[in-house]
Amino acid sequence: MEFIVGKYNYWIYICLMMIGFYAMIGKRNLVKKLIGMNIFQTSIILYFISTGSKKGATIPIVEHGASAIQAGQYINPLPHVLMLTAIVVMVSTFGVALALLLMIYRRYHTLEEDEILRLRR
Amino acid sequence: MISHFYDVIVQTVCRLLIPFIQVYGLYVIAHGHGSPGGGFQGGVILGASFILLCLSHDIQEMKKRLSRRAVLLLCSLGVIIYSGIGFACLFFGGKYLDYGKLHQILPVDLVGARSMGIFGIEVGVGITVMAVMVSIFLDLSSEEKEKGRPE
Amino acid sequence: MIWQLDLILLAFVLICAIASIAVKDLLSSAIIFGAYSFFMCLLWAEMGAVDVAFTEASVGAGVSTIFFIVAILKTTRRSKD
Amino acid sequence: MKWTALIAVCLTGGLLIYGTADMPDWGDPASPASLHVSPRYIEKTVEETAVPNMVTSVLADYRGYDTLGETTVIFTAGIACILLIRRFGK
Repeated sequence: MEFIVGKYNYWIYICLMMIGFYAMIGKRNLVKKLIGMNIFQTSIILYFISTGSKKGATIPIVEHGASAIQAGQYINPLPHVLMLTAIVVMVSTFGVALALLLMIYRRYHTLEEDEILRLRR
Repeated sequence: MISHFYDVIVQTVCRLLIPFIQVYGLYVIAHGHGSPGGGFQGGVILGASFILLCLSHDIQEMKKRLSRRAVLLLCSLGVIIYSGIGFACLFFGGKYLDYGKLHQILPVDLVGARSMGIFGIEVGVGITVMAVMVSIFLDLSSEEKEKGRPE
Repeated sequence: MIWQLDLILLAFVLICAIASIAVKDLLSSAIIFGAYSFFMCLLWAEMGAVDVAFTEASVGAGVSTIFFIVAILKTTRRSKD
Repeated sequence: MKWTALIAVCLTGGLLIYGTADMPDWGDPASPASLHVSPRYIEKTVEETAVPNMVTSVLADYRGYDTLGETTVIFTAGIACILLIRRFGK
Protein backbone atom coordinates (compact mmCIF):
# COMPACT_ATOMS: atom_id res chain seq x y z
CA MET A 1 0.00 0.00 0.00
CA GLU A 2 2.82 2.40 0.87
CA PHE A 3 4.41 1.53 -2.44
CA ILE A 4 1.28 2.40 -4.43
CA VAL A 5 0.59 5.66 -2.55
CA GLY A 6 4.14 6.85 -3.02
CA LYS A 7 4.51 5.95 -6.66
CA TYR A 8 1.11 6.17 -8.38
CA ASN A 9 1.63 9.60 -9.91
CA TYR A 10 4.88 8.52 -11.59
CA TRP A 11 2.90 5.78 -13.34
CA ILE A 12 0.34 8.29 -14.60
CA TYR A 13 3.12 10.51 -15.97
CA ILE A 14 4.50 7.47 -17.77
CA CYS A 15 1.02 6.80 -19.23
CA LEU A 16 0.91 10.41 -20.55
CA MET A 17 4.38 9.97 -22.04
CA MET A 18 3.25 6.75 -23.74
CA ILE A 19 0.25 8.54 -25.29
CA GLY A 20 2.49 11.27 -26.67
CA PHE A 21 5.07 8.78 -27.93
CA TYR A 22 2.41 6.70 -29.67
CA ALA A 23 1.04 9.81 -31.37
CA MET A 24 4.54 10.72 -32.54
CA ILE A 25 5.37 7.40 -34.14
CA GLY A 26 1.98 5.83 -34.90
CA LYS A 27 -0.16 8.63 -36.38
CA ARG A 28 0.20 9.66 -40.01
CA ASN A 29 -1.07 13.24 -39.80
CA LEU A 30 1.66 15.79 -39.13
CA VAL A 31 -0.50 17.96 -36.84
CA LYS A 32 -1.28 14.91 -34.70
CA LYS A 33 2.45 14.25 -34.46
CA LEU A 34 2.92 17.82 -33.26
CA ILE A 35 0.25 17.41 -30.55
CA GLY A 36 1.98 14.21 -29.49
CA MET A 37 5.28 16.05 -29.19
CA ASN A 38 3.65 18.65 -26.95
CA ILE A 39 2.08 16.00 -24.72
CA PHE A 40 5.47 14.28 -24.41
CA GLN A 41 7.17 17.53 -23.37
CA THR A 42 4.43 18.36 -20.89
CA SER A 43 4.72 14.97 -19.22
CA ILE A 44 8.47 15.43 -18.79
CA ILE A 45 7.89 18.88 -17.27
CA LEU A 46 5.24 17.39 -14.94
CA TYR A 47 7.76 14.81 -13.73
CA PHE A 48 10.36 17.49 -13.03
CA ILE A 49 7.91 19.64 -11.08
CA SER A 50 6.81 16.66 -9.00
CA THR A 51 10.39 15.98 -7.89
CA GLY A 52 10.47 19.39 -6.18
CA SER A 53 7.38 18.99 -4.00
CA LYS A 54 7.69 18.44 -0.25
CA LYS A 55 5.12 17.33 2.29
CA GLY A 56 4.06 20.12 4.63
CA ALA A 57 5.78 22.93 2.74
CA THR A 58 4.33 26.06 1.16
CA ILE A 59 4.86 27.90 -2.12
CA PRO A 60 8.33 29.44 -2.67
CA ILE A 61 7.49 33.07 -1.85
CA VAL A 62 8.82 34.41 1.47
CA GLU A 63 6.13 36.08 3.49
CA HIS A 64 6.67 39.64 4.62
CA GLY A 65 8.79 40.00 7.74
CA ALA A 66 9.69 36.34 8.11
CA SER A 67 12.89 36.17 10.14
CA ALA A 68 14.35 32.66 10.39
CA ILE A 69 13.89 30.75 7.14
CA GLN A 70 14.18 26.98 7.33
CA ALA A 71 14.74 24.98 4.15
CA GLY A 72 11.92 22.59 5.05
CA GLN A 73 9.28 25.33 5.06
CA TYR A 74 9.35 26.05 1.33
CA ILE A 75 9.08 23.95 -1.82
CA ASN A 76 12.27 23.41 -3.79
CA PRO A 77 12.34 26.34 -6.32
CA LEU A 78 15.02 24.93 -8.62
CA PRO A 79 12.82 22.64 -10.82
CA HIS A 80 10.31 25.49 -11.16
CA VAL A 81 12.98 27.76 -12.62
CA LEU A 82 14.28 25.20 -15.08
CA MET A 83 10.80 24.21 -16.27
CA LEU A 84 9.51 27.80 -16.53
CA THR A 85 12.08 28.53 -19.19
CA ALA A 86 11.41 25.14 -20.80
CA ILE A 87 7.72 26.02 -21.30
CA VAL A 88 8.52 29.25 -23.14
CA VAL A 89 11.10 27.48 -25.30
CA MET A 90 8.42 24.82 -25.96
CA VAL A 91 6.02 27.38 -27.42
CA SER A 92 8.70 28.96 -29.60
CA THR A 93 9.77 25.59 -31.03
CA PHE A 94 6.06 24.92 -31.58
CA GLY A 95 5.87 28.12 -33.66
CA VAL A 96 8.84 27.04 -35.78
CA ALA A 97 7.25 23.61 -36.29
CA LEU A 98 3.98 25.23 -37.42
CA ALA A 99 5.91 27.42 -39.87
CA LEU A 100 7.59 24.32 -41.35
CA LEU A 101 4.18 22.63 -41.59
CA LEU A 102 2.75 25.64 -43.44
CA MET A 103 5.57 25.48 -45.97
CA ILE A 104 4.99 21.72 -46.44
CA TYR A 105 1.31 22.37 -47.10
CA ARG A 106 2.06 25.11 -49.63
CA ARG A 107 4.29 22.74 -51.57
CA TYR A 108 2.42 19.41 -51.44
CA HIS A 109 -1.16 20.53 -50.59
CA THR A 110 -1.59 17.76 -48.02
CA LEU A 111 -0.59 17.04 -44.44
CA GLU A 112 -0.66 13.22 -44.52
CA GLU A 113 2.73 11.60 -44.24
CA ASP A 114 2.16 8.73 -46.70
CA GLU A 115 0.78 11.02 -49.41
CA ILE A 116 3.78 13.33 -49.07
CA LEU A 117 6.11 10.35 -49.39
CA ARG A 118 4.21 9.17 -52.48
CA LEU A 119 4.36 12.63 -54.09
CA ARG A 120 8.08 12.90 -53.47
CA ARG A 121 8.80 9.74 -55.40
CA MET B 1 -7.48 38.78 -41.41
CA ILE B 2 -9.68 35.74 -41.77
CA SER B 3 -12.92 37.23 -43.01
CA HIS B 4 -13.81 40.71 -44.13
CA PHE B 5 -16.75 41.05 -41.76
CA TYR B 6 -15.76 42.65 -38.50
CA ASP B 7 -18.42 42.94 -35.85
CA VAL B 8 -19.00 46.35 -34.24
CA ILE B 9 -19.59 44.89 -30.78
CA VAL B 10 -16.39 42.84 -30.87
CA GLN B 11 -14.39 45.82 -32.09
CA THR B 12 -15.70 48.16 -29.39
CA VAL B 13 -15.21 45.67 -26.58
CA CYS B 14 -11.68 44.87 -27.71
CA ARG B 15 -10.79 48.54 -28.04
CA LEU B 16 -11.91 49.09 -24.45
CA LEU B 17 -10.25 45.90 -23.17
CA ILE B 18 -6.79 46.09 -24.75
CA PRO B 19 -5.35 48.96 -22.62
CA PHE B 20 -6.29 47.10 -19.44
CA ILE B 21 -4.61 43.93 -20.70
CA GLN B 22 -1.45 45.91 -21.47
CA VAL B 23 -1.43 47.57 -18.05
CA TYR B 24 -1.82 44.14 -16.48
CA GLY B 25 1.11 42.83 -18.52
CA LEU B 26 3.30 45.71 -17.35
CA TYR B 27 2.19 45.04 -13.76
CA VAL B 28 3.14 41.38 -14.07
CA ILE B 29 6.60 42.32 -15.35
CA ALA B 30 7.19 44.97 -12.70
CA HIS B 31 5.75 43.04 -9.76
CA GLY B 32 7.56 39.79 -10.42
CA HIS B 33 9.62 40.38 -7.27
CA GLY B 34 6.88 39.83 -4.74
CA SER B 35 4.26 37.74 -6.50
CA PRO B 36 4.09 35.11 -9.24
CA GLY B 37 5.11 36.67 -12.51
CA GLY B 38 8.13 37.96 -14.30
CA GLY B 39 9.50 38.64 -17.72
CA PHE B 40 8.23 35.55 -19.52
CA GLN B 41 4.63 35.75 -18.35
CA GLY B 42 4.29 39.52 -18.72
CA GLY B 43 5.84 39.42 -22.17
CA VAL B 44 3.39 36.76 -23.29
CA ILE B 45 0.44 38.80 -21.95
CA LEU B 46 1.65 41.95 -23.76
CA GLY B 47 2.05 39.96 -26.96
CA ALA B 48 -1.44 38.50 -26.54
CA SER B 49 -2.89 42.03 -26.36
CA PHE B 50 -1.39 42.86 -29.76
CA ILE B 51 -2.62 39.53 -31.17
CA LEU B 52 -6.11 40.43 -29.92
CA LEU B 53 -5.86 43.72 -31.79
CA CYS B 54 -4.99 41.77 -34.95
CA LEU B 55 -7.90 39.40 -34.51
CA SER B 56 -10.57 41.97 -33.73
CA HIS B 57 -9.48 44.73 -36.13
CA ASP B 58 -7.70 44.54 -39.44
CA ILE B 59 -4.03 43.60 -39.61
CA GLN B 60 -3.29 47.02 -41.12
CA GLU B 61 -4.70 48.65 -37.97
CA MET B 62 -2.11 46.74 -35.98
CA LYS B 63 0.72 47.76 -38.31
CA LYS B 64 -0.04 51.43 -37.65
CA ARG B 65 0.81 50.83 -33.99
CA LEU B 66 3.65 48.35 -34.37
CA SER B 67 5.20 47.87 -37.78
CA ARG B 68 7.12 44.78 -38.88
CA ARG B 69 10.40 46.64 -38.67
CA ALA B 70 9.62 47.79 -35.12
CA VAL B 71 8.83 44.19 -34.11
CA LEU B 72 12.16 43.02 -35.49
CA LEU B 73 13.99 45.84 -33.70
CA LEU B 74 12.25 45.05 -30.40
CA CYS B 75 13.26 41.36 -30.74
CA SER B 76 16.92 42.26 -30.71
CA LEU B 77 16.53 45.15 -28.24
CA GLY B 78 15.57 42.77 -25.43
CA VAL B 79 18.61 40.55 -25.91
CA ILE B 80 20.80 43.67 -26.14
CA ILE B 81 19.38 45.01 -22.82
CA TYR B 82 20.06 41.66 -21.17
CA SER B 83 23.62 41.28 -22.34
CA GLY B 84 24.26 45.02 -21.94
CA ILE B 85 23.50 44.81 -18.22
CA GLY B 86 25.94 41.90 -18.04
CA PHE B 87 28.64 43.91 -19.77
CA ALA B 88 27.94 46.90 -17.49
CA CYS B 89 28.70 44.67 -14.51
CA LEU B 90 31.91 43.65 -16.25
CA PHE B 91 32.77 47.33 -16.75
CA PHE B 92 32.40 48.20 -13.06
CA GLY B 93 34.80 45.51 -11.95
CA GLY B 94 32.60 42.48 -11.26
CA LYS B 95 32.00 39.25 -13.07
CA TYR B 96 29.56 38.90 -15.96
CA LEU B 97 25.94 39.34 -14.65
CA ASP B 98 27.19 40.18 -11.13
CA TYR B 99 24.69 42.95 -10.34
CA GLY B 100 26.12 43.86 -6.97
CA LYS B 101 28.77 46.02 -8.62
CA LEU B 102 26.09 48.29 -10.10
CA HIS B 103 25.67 50.09 -6.76
CA GLN B 104 28.39 52.53 -7.79
CA ILE B 105 26.03 54.24 -10.26
CA LEU B 106 22.62 53.49 -8.73
CA PRO B 107 21.43 55.35 -5.59
CA VAL B 108 20.98 52.11 -3.59
CA ASP B 109 23.17 49.80 -1.52
CA LEU B 110 24.65 46.50 -2.66
CA VAL B 111 21.60 44.32 -1.98
CA GLY B 112 19.28 46.88 -3.60
CA ALA B 113 21.54 46.95 -6.66
CA ARG B 114 21.03 43.22 -7.14
CA SER B 115 17.25 43.75 -6.94
CA MET B 116 17.44 46.53 -9.52
CA GLY B 117 19.60 44.37 -11.79
CA ILE B 118 17.00 41.58 -11.63
CA PHE B 119 14.34 44.11 -12.66
CA GLY B 120 16.39 45.20 -15.68
CA ILE B 121 16.81 41.58 -16.76
CA GLU B 122 13.05 41.01 -16.50
CA VAL B 123 12.37 44.03 -18.73
CA GLY B 124 14.74 42.71 -21.39
CA VAL B 125 13.21 39.22 -21.33
CA GLY B 126 9.70 40.70 -21.50
CA ILE B 127 10.48 42.83 -24.56
CA THR B 128 12.01 39.88 -26.43
CA VAL B 129 9.18 37.47 -25.62
CA MET B 130 6.50 40.02 -26.61
CA ALA B 131 8.16 40.80 -29.93
CA VAL B 132 8.77 37.14 -30.81
CA MET B 133 5.16 36.15 -30.08
CA VAL B 134 3.82 38.98 -32.27
CA SER B 135 6.35 38.16 -34.99
CA ILE B 136 5.45 34.46 -35.13
CA PHE B 137 1.74 35.32 -35.25
CA LEU B 138 2.23 37.84 -38.08
CA ASP B 139 4.28 35.33 -40.06
CA LEU B 140 1.81 32.50 -39.60
CA SER B 141 -1.17 34.63 -40.62
CA SER B 142 0.44 36.28 -43.66
CA GLU B 143 -1.01 35.48 -47.06
CA GLU B 144 0.98 33.61 -49.64
CA LYS B 145 2.35 36.01 -52.23
CA GLU B 146 3.64 34.60 -55.50
CA LYS B 147 5.02 37.90 -56.71
CA GLY B 148 5.07 41.50 -55.59
CA ARG B 149 7.06 43.03 -52.78
CA PRO B 150 6.29 41.94 -49.23
CA GLU B 151 5.83 44.95 -47.02
CA MET C 1 -0.48 18.43 -2.22
CA ILE C 2 -3.95 16.95 -1.69
CA TRP C 3 -3.93 13.51 -3.20
CA GLN C 4 -7.69 13.31 -3.93
CA LEU C 5 -7.62 16.53 -5.99
CA ASP C 6 -4.42 15.36 -7.63
CA LEU C 7 -6.00 12.09 -8.71
CA ILE C 8 -9.11 13.80 -10.16
CA LEU C 9 -7.01 16.30 -12.14
CA LEU C 10 -4.71 13.55 -13.42
CA ALA C 11 -7.77 11.63 -14.65
CA PHE C 12 -9.01 14.72 -16.52
CA VAL C 13 -5.57 15.25 -18.05
CA LEU C 14 -5.44 11.65 -19.29
CA ILE C 15 -8.95 11.91 -20.79
CA CYS C 16 -8.09 15.17 -22.58
CA ALA C 17 -4.83 13.72 -23.94
CA ILE C 18 -6.52 10.62 -25.34
CA ALA C 19 -9.38 12.67 -26.82
CA SER C 20 -7.12 15.16 -28.54
CA ILE C 21 -5.23 12.31 -30.17
CA ALA C 22 -8.32 10.34 -31.18
CA VAL C 23 -10.53 13.09 -32.64
CA LYS C 24 -10.50 13.23 -36.46
CA ASP C 25 -11.29 16.96 -36.86
CA LEU C 26 -8.13 18.98 -36.34
CA LEU C 27 -9.89 22.13 -35.10
CA SER C 28 -11.63 20.28 -32.27
CA SER C 29 -8.33 18.57 -31.57
CA ALA C 30 -6.74 22.00 -31.06
CA ILE C 31 -9.52 23.11 -28.71
CA ILE C 32 -9.25 19.92 -26.65
CA PHE C 33 -5.51 20.49 -26.49
CA GLY C 34 -6.21 23.93 -24.99
CA ALA C 35 -8.37 22.27 -22.34
CA TYR C 36 -5.51 19.83 -21.69
CA SER C 37 -3.15 22.77 -21.08
CA PHE C 38 -5.64 24.34 -18.70
CA PHE C 39 -5.98 21.17 -16.60
CA MET C 40 -2.19 20.92 -16.57
CA CYS C 41 -2.08 24.47 -15.22
CA LEU C 42 -4.51 23.54 -12.42
CA LEU C 43 -2.36 20.51 -11.60
CA TRP C 44 0.75 22.65 -11.22
CA ALA C 45 -1.07 25.21 -9.07
CA GLU C 46 -2.14 22.31 -6.87
CA MET C 47 1.46 21.10 -6.57
CA GLY C 48 2.61 24.56 -5.41
CA ALA C 49 4.44 25.71 -8.53
CA VAL C 50 2.56 29.00 -8.94
CA ASP C 51 5.00 30.58 -11.40
CA VAL C 52 4.91 27.56 -13.69
CA ALA C 53 1.11 27.49 -13.48
CA PHE C 54 0.91 31.16 -14.45
CA THR C 55 3.26 30.58 -17.39
CA GLU C 56 1.24 27.61 -18.60
CA ALA C 57 -2.04 29.53 -18.29
CA SER C 58 -0.74 32.38 -20.43
CA VAL C 59 1.43 30.40 -22.84
CA GLY C 60 -0.08 26.95 -23.22
CA ALA C 61 -3.76 27.76 -23.00
CA GLY C 62 -3.54 31.21 -24.63
CA VAL C 63 -0.91 31.85 -27.26
CA SER C 64 -0.24 28.24 -28.23
CA THR C 65 -3.92 27.62 -29.02
CA ILE C 66 -4.05 30.79 -31.14
CA PHE C 67 -1.01 29.66 -33.16
CA PHE C 68 -2.61 26.27 -33.66
CA ILE C 69 -5.93 27.69 -34.88
CA VAL C 70 -4.23 30.14 -37.24
CA ALA C 71 -2.10 27.37 -38.75
CA ILE C 72 -5.14 25.08 -39.16
CA LEU C 73 -7.12 27.85 -40.84
CA LYS C 74 -4.23 28.43 -43.23
CA THR C 75 -3.90 24.73 -44.11
CA THR C 76 -6.70 22.19 -43.71
CA ARG C 77 -8.84 20.81 -40.92
CA ARG C 78 -9.33 17.31 -42.25
CA SER C 79 -7.21 14.36 -41.20
CA LYS C 80 -7.40 10.68 -41.98
CA ASP C 81 -6.55 9.25 -38.57
CA MET D 1 2.64 -0.21 -38.75
CA LYS D 2 0.25 0.55 -35.91
CA TRP D 3 1.06 -2.66 -34.11
CA THR D 4 4.81 -2.13 -34.20
CA ALA D 5 4.29 1.39 -32.82
CA LEU D 6 2.07 0.07 -30.02
CA ILE D 7 4.59 -2.66 -29.13
CA ALA D 8 7.48 -0.17 -29.03
CA VAL D 9 5.50 2.25 -26.84
CA CYS D 10 4.43 -0.46 -24.40
CA LEU D 11 8.00 -1.76 -24.15
CA THR D 12 9.32 1.71 -23.32
CA GLY D 13 6.57 2.33 -20.79
CA GLY D 14 7.15 -1.02 -19.10
CA LEU D 15 10.86 -0.32 -18.72
CA LEU D 16 10.15 3.11 -17.24
CA ILE D 17 7.59 1.72 -14.78
CA TYR D 18 10.16 -0.89 -13.73
CA GLY D 19 12.56 2.01 -13.15
CA THR D 20 10.23 3.84 -10.77
CA ALA D 21 10.83 1.24 -8.05
CA ASP D 22 14.07 3.03 -7.18
CA MET D 23 12.56 6.52 -7.12
CA PRO D 24 11.93 8.37 -3.82
CA ASP D 25 8.29 8.70 -2.75
CA TRP D 26 6.22 11.64 -3.93
CA GLY D 27 6.65 14.62 -1.60
CA ASP D 28 9.45 13.11 0.44
CA PRO D 29 11.30 16.00 2.18
CA ALA D 30 14.54 14.00 2.22
CA SER D 31 14.62 13.22 -1.50
CA PRO D 32 18.00 13.82 -3.19
CA ALA D 33 16.65 16.66 -5.34
CA SER D 34 15.86 18.84 -2.34
CA LEU D 35 19.05 18.26 -0.36
CA HIS D 36 21.89 19.58 -2.46
CA VAL D 37 21.76 23.24 -3.62
CA SER D 38 18.18 24.28 -3.01
CA PRO D 39 18.51 24.79 0.81
CA ARG D 40 21.12 27.46 0.16
CA TYR D 41 18.86 29.19 -2.35
CA ILE D 42 15.91 29.10 0.06
CA GLU D 43 17.81 30.38 3.08
CA LYS D 44 20.00 33.07 1.49
CA THR D 45 17.73 34.61 -1.15
CA VAL D 46 16.17 37.39 0.96
CA GLU D 47 19.36 38.55 2.62
CA GLU D 48 21.38 38.50 -0.59
CA THR D 49 18.96 39.89 -3.16
CA ALA D 50 15.98 41.41 -1.25
CA VAL D 51 13.52 39.61 -3.55
CA PRO D 52 10.79 37.61 -1.77
CA ASN D 53 9.92 35.45 -4.78
CA MET D 54 12.60 32.77 -4.88
CA VAL D 55 11.79 31.70 -8.42
CA THR D 56 12.56 35.20 -9.75
CA SER D 57 15.80 35.51 -7.82
CA VAL D 58 17.07 32.09 -8.86
CA LEU D 59 15.96 32.69 -12.46
CA ALA D 60 17.60 36.06 -12.94
CA ASP D 61 20.46 36.15 -10.47
CA TYR D 62 21.87 32.77 -9.46
CA ARG D 63 21.23 31.21 -12.85
CA GLY D 64 21.50 34.25 -15.10
CA TYR D 65 23.49 32.46 -17.79
CA ASP D 66 20.71 29.93 -18.21
CA THR D 67 18.10 32.62 -18.78
CA LEU D 68 20.41 34.45 -21.21
CA GLY D 69 20.65 31.27 -23.23
CA GLU D 70 16.88 30.75 -23.18
CA THR D 71 16.27 34.31 -24.35
CA THR D 72 18.69 33.73 -27.22
CA VAL D 73 16.82 30.53 -28.12
CA ILE D 74 13.50 32.42 -28.27
CA PHE D 75 15.11 35.16 -30.40
CA THR D 76 16.51 32.51 -32.74
CA ALA D 77 13.07 30.91 -33.07
CA GLY D 78 11.55 34.25 -34.11
CA ILE D 79 14.29 34.79 -36.71
CA ALA D 80 13.83 31.21 -38.01
CA CYS D 81 10.08 31.82 -38.52
CA ILE D 82 10.80 35.02 -40.43
CA LEU D 83 13.37 33.30 -42.65
CA LEU D 84 11.06 30.34 -43.33
CA ILE D 85 7.86 32.13 -44.26
CA ARG D 86 8.58 35.65 -45.41
CA ARG D 87 9.61 36.04 -49.03
CA PHE D 88 12.43 38.45 -49.68
CA GLY D 89 13.49 40.17 -52.90
CA LYS D 90 11.68 40.45 -56.22
